[in-house]
Amino acid sequence: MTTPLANYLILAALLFAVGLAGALMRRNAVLVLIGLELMFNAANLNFIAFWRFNPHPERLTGLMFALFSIAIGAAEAAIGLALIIAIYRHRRTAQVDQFNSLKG
Amino acid sequence: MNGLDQVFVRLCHWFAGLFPASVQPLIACIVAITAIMVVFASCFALTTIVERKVLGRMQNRFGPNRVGPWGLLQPLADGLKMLTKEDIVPYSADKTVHFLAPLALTVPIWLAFAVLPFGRNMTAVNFNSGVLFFFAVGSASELAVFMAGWSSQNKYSLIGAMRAIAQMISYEVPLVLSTVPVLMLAGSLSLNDIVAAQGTYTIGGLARWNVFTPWGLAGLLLFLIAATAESNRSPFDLPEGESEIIAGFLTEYSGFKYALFFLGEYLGLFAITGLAVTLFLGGWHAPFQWLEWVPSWLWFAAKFGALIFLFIWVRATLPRLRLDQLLNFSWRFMVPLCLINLLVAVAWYWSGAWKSVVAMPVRWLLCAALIALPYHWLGRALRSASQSPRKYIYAE
Amino acid sequence: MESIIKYLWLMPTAPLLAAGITALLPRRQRVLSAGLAIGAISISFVVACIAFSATLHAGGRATSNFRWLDFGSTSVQLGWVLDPLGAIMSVMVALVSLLIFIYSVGYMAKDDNFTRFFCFLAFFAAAMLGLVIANSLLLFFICWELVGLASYLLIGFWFQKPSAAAAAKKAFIVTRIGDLGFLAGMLLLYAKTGTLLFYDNGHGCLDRGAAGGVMVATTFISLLIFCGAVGKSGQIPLHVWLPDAMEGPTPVSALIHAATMVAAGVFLIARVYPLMSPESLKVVTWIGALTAVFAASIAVAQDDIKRILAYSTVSQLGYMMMGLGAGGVAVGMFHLTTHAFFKALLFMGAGSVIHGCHEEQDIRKMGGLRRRMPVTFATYAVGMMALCGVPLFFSGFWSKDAILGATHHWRTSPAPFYLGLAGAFLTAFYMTRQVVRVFFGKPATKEAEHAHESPSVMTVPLVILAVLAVMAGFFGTPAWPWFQSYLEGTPYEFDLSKLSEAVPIMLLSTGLVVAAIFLSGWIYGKTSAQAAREKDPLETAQPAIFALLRHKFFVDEFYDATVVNLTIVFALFSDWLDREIWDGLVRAVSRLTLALARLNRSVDESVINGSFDAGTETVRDSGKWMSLLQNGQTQRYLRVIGLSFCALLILLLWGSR
Amino acid sequence: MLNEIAFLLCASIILAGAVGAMMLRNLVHCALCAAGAFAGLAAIYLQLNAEFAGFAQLLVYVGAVAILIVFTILLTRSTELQPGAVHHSSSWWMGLLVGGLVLACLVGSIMSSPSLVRLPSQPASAPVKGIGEQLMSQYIMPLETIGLLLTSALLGAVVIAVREPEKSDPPAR
Repeated sequence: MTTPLANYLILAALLFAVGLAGALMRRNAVLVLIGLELMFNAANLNFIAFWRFNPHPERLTGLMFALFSIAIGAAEAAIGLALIIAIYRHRRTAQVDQFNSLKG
Repeated sequence: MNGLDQVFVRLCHWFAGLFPASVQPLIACIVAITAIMVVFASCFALTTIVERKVLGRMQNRFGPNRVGPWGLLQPLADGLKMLTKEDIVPYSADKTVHFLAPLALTVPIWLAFAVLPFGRNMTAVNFNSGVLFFFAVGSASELAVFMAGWSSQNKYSLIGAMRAIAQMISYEVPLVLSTVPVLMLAGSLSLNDIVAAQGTYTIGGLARWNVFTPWGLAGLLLFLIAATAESNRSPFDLPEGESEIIAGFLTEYSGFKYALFFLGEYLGLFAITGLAVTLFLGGWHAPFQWLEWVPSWLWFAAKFGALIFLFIWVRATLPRLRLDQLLNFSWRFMVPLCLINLLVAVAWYWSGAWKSVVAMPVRWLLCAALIALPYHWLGRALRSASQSPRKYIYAE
Repeated sequence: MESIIKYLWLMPTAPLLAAGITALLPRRQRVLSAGLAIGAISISFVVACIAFSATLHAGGRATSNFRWLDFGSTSVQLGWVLDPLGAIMSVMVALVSLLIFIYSVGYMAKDDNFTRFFCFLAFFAAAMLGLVIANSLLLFFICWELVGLASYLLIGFWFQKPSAAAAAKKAFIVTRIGDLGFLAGMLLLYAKTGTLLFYDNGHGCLDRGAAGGVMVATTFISLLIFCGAVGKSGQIPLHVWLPDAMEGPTPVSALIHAATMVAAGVFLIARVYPLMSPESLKVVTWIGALTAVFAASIAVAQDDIKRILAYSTVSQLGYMMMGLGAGGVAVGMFHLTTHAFFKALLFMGAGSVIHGCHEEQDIRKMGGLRRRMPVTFATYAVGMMALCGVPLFFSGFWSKDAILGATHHWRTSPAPFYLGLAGAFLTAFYMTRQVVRVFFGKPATKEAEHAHESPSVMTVPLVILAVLAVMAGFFGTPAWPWFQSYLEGTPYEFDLSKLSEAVPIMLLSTGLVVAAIFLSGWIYGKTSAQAAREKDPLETAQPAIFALLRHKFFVDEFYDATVVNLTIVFALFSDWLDREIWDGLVRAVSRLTLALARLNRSVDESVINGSFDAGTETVRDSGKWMSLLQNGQTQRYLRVIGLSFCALLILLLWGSR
Repeated sequence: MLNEIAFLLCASIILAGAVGAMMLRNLVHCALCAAGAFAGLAAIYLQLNAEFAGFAQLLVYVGAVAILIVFTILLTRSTELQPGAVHHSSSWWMGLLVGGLVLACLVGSIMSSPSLVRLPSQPASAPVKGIGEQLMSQYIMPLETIGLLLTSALLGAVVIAVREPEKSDPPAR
């Protein structure tokens, strides 16, 4: 027996929601970033699932999207974490609710 | 010839044939896993004693010679001692992570053996992106090292873990880069295909191993250096530099967990040696056509043993590096040289179309010069960089 | 022909490789870097010679194109072409580059950044050779920009000097203005024809133009492309960068800003000649003619040895443009080739002089170098006579004469012909002035007295170039028009009677040149024994007036005093006018303004300020309210995004039902 | 059957890892849980026959991103637990609400679409050669762009995170 597409999508939706909720609930910037990465991965899972369940799997579009998005995820993590470190150096904190110098 | 060559494969098939057809693939897998685990675990035991003996000889002493004939039962005694020792977990340690770390180190390394071809038709799993798999599971060990170092809640452990991770990340880049020419010229990520690509012979009866080309030779050397660093062996063993940080991330481990780390380190060395044999030394192929009657797994074992001996030899010869020298060596020397090696491989590939009597020597000279000159210059630059006084910019 | 075209890419690649390797070398690898560059350019030269001989035998044109980039269904093709135009240009570029590379070994011997210099030189040679063999306007443009970059790097080679850095920046920016036009023209051309290849088995943009079929050579496009040539070749009004570019090392001036890169503009027009409509050719001719005279007249009033040569280059480039516009490809290209040899010779001679006089560039502080630097003097004199167009034995004579002949037959206007004659006169004048000042008379300073001949690594290229400067002219005489027929692919024959047709113009120009030489020699021969501080015989009290009045220089210096007096009177009158009339006027205006301003302020304070205050308060209040949304908390933003996402999803799924 | 069990196993690992990563108090534990979730995702990719993507996921997320996260946690000293420190933001209930709402919307839309409940029509696989060829032909521009992006991200990360030197050295000549 094989698993239907909807199961993968629901798994991805759950992962996305957990990531989103975490990103909204936690104060630490690193955790917010982890939440974002989880959401990213949920999207990747969708891409790959759609590729696998496509009637034309020899068209690798979904897979390619996932590969590129993994690369972008890596770049995003590197930049995001570098930013967190830089902010920490200046403000001695990594709590997002204290990053508010852009306040109007 | 074929009978002896395929004896293990046939044995496996015969054993699986005893079971109903539906579970046969599963049984074959289990047999392969068991075989790998048994062979390499005993290999681990053998290597410890061989290493101590060889080191002893090289340092003008005897090495272990009390337990059993010529001290051959020493590993058994060591193992017994390890298993019966008290397992101490520090009071302030993070218990769960402390427990999981040795497992997280050992399990991925066992996985890495799955894709290595040990002989003709002797690959446990033939992924068509086998090399990627190897590096993917290999990279998981960094996290395990961190877990070990952090969970011990001991500053020496943490420093050792950080050193180890910095070193592993730095040397993973040249390690992967030095394999890229092989993948490029074989046109495949599958280790079986790579072995097959080295399986033909030139007119002189010499095999077309990658190591017999300028880029392959350079690649092998780069790979071995990076592999030494990747498996934390001397002269790159400063994550465990006992004169500075006790035993690095192993400080708070004892008993069976320590044995697991020890096993993991040696298994990592074995796996990476097996990969070097596969990528550069023609895998299980014979060096000459007239030597093909020797069983393929024996060839693999011979090359494997030779490389392990090389590692031991290096360990006995070279002193330990300083951390900044280590990182400089990777980023300023190995990485550029690997990239240049990539170009050399391209030049080799394109010059393959030359049809002339002198084509071969000219190719060789050209490619060798292309790699040797940057080696000279980068080496000189590195020397002048390493002679400057150390700047403590990484130490907080 | 077909076999050599496959290896044509070696020509730019060899120097490029040398440049790349040199860039990685440490600074002290001087011998290796120079050896690499010279070896690479030698390879290029050999390939160029082979290609040239192939075109001699076979003639015609061979191309090699390949696809570079695919955008959707269209693809951009690049390629290279071998035809007489490119072959002659590549031989010239490679030869001059080779000689100048060798020369630079001597000239730059004491420079700390010797390695960098050769890296840049080789890079330049690669880009220039790429430009010459390009068979696509796009590749042409890429190489065009690369030579621009090389020029920038080399002008600013001594970037410690603020003037050099500024000159590099100026050159880069000014040529960019022209390049903008070039780029626009290129895009328009692509939009119109769908290809940027020059020749592509009848599908290239020049093929069609030659066939006279689909191609619509609009004046607008060709003028836009000409903009690029104006910038690169220093034509009016974009000539300002070229004299400043002399801040670079002298070999650079010789190679880039005299022989090769600045000629690229002329080469561009020659390359896309089928695209040029008659109207745009008229523009080319006029701009060329004006530039020729304009720059030549400026050159008369200069004292810096390299600056004189720079203005001379601008002027000669004007001649080439004029020749292209009025006479066609062969005329312009002939002058380009001969000019490359003798102008490179002159610059290198100037470099040798500067080197010998311990980095002195002012011609007034030289003098009497004839005995101290005999080789330099002899070769410089050859170059000078070639540039002036001394008859029969010097190449400049034949090529300039071809241009004058072409303008004489030009139907649109006789003016370019006379402008060209005037330019020829001025050229002879200022060159004689320079030679007399530098080499004759007595040394004006101690440096000039202790001048020494340059090493043979510098003089040998000079001698070779001097021979070429003489020889190159004989390939294109009216009696034996080998050069012209080679470029145009038509048969030719040795026919002395054709020579006689050109004799009247030759006589005319010869007369002018000889007159100018004697005039100049007479003026400067008398005074050059004096000290360096003495003013130029032609110079009046103020250099500004000197420049203003430069067109009257062939009037005798007896008139100078009266002119000065007249000027002083005029200046006094202007002063009075300024003080009494204009000043009063200005004061009156200012009072009026003041009164108006007072009125204005009262209106401002009551009406405008009031309404503004009200307006800003409204804005601030609404801003305060809006800023509640933007509190800088990332998580709140994310929350809003999540809620909006839900709203959107619900709308999409169930809203439409 | 086997497949279903594998899926459920992987899914529970992923979700447990994700929830752990978002809920635990100790940040290093969070990072390790996230690494577990990433590894589980790699397993799911393998199950979906996307070998290459699975290994890439393992290499990039477990091998690199997790290490980066861990380093950042240590560098920002986020592990030093202050007694009584608040770990969740003041409006955490709103976050939970939004997350739940998004989940409801997503699951609702998946459930309401009958075409999504389908099985793979045929065994699919993505040969590495095919991926490579497509990367080099059809996806060449994205590939180049990604290369550029990664290079600039590398440089950017170094520039942002590097400590400003106390005294600027004289520029090298």
